[in-house]
Amino acid sequence: MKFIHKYGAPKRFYQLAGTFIPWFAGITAVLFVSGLYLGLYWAPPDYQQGDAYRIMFVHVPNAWMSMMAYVIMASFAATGYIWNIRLADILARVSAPLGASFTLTALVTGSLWGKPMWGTYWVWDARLTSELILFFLYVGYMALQASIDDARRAAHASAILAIVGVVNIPIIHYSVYWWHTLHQPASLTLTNQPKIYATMLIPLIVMSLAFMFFYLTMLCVRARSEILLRERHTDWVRKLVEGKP
Amino acid sequence: MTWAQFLSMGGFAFYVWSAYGFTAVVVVLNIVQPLTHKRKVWQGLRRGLDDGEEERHEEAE
Amino acid sequence: MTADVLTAMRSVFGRELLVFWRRSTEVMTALVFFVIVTTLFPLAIGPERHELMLVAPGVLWVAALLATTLSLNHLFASDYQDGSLEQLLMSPHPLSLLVLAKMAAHWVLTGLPLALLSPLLAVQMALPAKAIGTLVVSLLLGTPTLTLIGAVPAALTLGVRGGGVLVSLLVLPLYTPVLIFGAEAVAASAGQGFASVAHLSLLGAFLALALSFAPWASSAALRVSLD
Amino acid sequence: MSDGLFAARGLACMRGDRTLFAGLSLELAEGQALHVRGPNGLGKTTLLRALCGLSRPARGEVRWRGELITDLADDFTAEVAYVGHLNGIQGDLTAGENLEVARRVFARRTTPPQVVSEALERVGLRAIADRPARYLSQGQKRRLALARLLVLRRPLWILDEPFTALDAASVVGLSALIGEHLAAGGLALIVSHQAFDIPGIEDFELARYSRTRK
Repeated sequence: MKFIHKYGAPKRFYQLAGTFIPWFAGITAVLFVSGLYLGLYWAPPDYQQGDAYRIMFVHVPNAWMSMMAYVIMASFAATGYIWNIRLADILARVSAPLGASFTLTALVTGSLWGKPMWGTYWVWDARLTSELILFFLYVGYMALQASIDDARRAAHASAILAIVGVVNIPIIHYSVYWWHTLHQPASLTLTNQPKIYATMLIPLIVMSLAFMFFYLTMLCVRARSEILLRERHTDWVRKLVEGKP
Repeated sequence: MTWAQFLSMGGFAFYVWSAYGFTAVVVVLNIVQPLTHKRKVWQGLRRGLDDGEEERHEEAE
Repeated sequence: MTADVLTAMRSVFGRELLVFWRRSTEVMTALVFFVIVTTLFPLAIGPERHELMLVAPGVLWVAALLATTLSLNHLFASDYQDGSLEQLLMSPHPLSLLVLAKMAAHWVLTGLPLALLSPLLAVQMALPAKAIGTLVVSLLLGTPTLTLIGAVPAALTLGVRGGGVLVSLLVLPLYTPVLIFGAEAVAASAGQGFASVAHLSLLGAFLALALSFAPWASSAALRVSLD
Repeated sequence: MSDGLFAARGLACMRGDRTLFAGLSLELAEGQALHVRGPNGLGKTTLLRALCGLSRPARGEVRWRGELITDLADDFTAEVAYVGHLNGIQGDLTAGENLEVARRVFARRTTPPQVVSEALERVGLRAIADRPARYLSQGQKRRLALARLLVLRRPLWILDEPFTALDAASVVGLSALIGEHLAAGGLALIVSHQAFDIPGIEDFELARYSRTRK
């Protein structure tokens, strides 16, 4: 039996997510506060970059999350498309704006980190370039979703785009890396950032967990309103709406 | 470590704080926007959002 | 059974060429676009040969890529409007093979002429003679991949508002690996005579991957668009 | 009566987030035809497209000779001839070329070439066989689309508004054509707002399964 039963899933997810959101939100808040304290105050300055390296604690988690969110989005989209499960379509659709925000933050914090290190805001560094292309993939996904009225066709069409996209991500990633080494083989790049000491690893992990829980929380919040919209013709939604004045 | 020292971030105050500031803005936006959207959805449902959509379907066979 | 599929594919290929030939003005637009875009650059950068030479590989490849993107909607759009695409879905033969035949016809009418025309424009862009051979080979290897990859967004955006611009938004990120190694191959052989065989073999690898993936993906996309 | 050659059970289709109809079942055996009736907006076209496998129903199953059409895939489409709102005619090809393509691409068994001229003859388009299809009138284009039925020779005909743009004589001609098809053991599902008379055709009221709140 598929673990997500196609018809009952949206309603059960709505209720389940409803109970978990406060907990997730709480954990996110705690992680963020401790992550900021550890990253900005507790961790010692780097001998090479001084305090500028602290940008790493927001840049790296966002870069990871931008990649992870795309893979999660693509797998929800594929599940929704192949087994025709509406809940998966909804989770894929709401994951996109979050992933795009992570990518945008990674780009901006990356260039802000680049300035003190190389003197310019934008360096065609391999990681930033593939991050930028990932951002275009997100924008393409959301544009396709927005331009198709029929919810099911929009979900399935963008699912195919996400699957094609997720296949292309490693190819784009390595092409950009090889392209980069062809042109600037020797220079310091963001890829080989300063050696990570234990004191740096701890804030990095805490901040990464914080962003993961943040993603989880907001995914549930966005999914719940999307479920209400998509299931507005069902009885349980109608009862819900009439119930609450 | 005085407050001023902390703020100066070893001279990189502008870069560090704008990086964290931008991240904060994106995080807050990603909290506020879904919540306002949620309220709009509830208002729409209460007003019977689907009536509009029903007419639109009548013509498209 | 396979004989039927081959005849079906051959006749889809033949039909596409016949239809395009009768509408040859549309075919020419991609070629003329390629020529115009490449001629813009000397006007913008200036006529100095050594400057043009530096940008020539990139300009020629970007122009070829944009020309292909522009012509992507020739693949399905008119068949979608008159209903023959719907009939194609109702054919007893595997859709991905029929779509592959359509893509081959599209390449013969856009990718191939681009590659054959590129030497003229290479001369105009002061590309060293020794690199022109690599340019043609890289385009011959690269443009089929562009058509194959481009067929998926073209199928996804059928009948969608703003479909034309949307296709290029969806397709250009997917084109970056082909662009990188296509332009690199030409630049390598134009420059210090690096062996561009590495880049060309990568283009070949991309083509093989696209051949194995794109027909399935675009027929799935067609089924979704006509659902 | 044999268990229906072509059957649908518990079929439900949606448009956007709204369920058009649900729990729909129907059966067709050799020589039988159904006239799907119901006001606009109930999803008649959606039903026909779901039955011929063009669109995926939200729930339910469609079976041909007892097997699911999703499993049969191409083997099922080889048995169905679908005429939708669009004629499926390429304007740049002549009437004859359009049917020739249909013969080669869509007919699975190698059907003999003269089938094309016979089909053109039957729908009265023989005289303009080599005129580009874009110059044909709407009625002629519709007849050309119906001529494809003769070229494809498929047992199950699914026709969505086949009589549109046809003059009275052509309506009679097409009805006879369908009658012959049924007599030869074929099956047909027809949606049409125009009056036509085909012996033995039964009505199928879609309204019975409709879920759209009026």
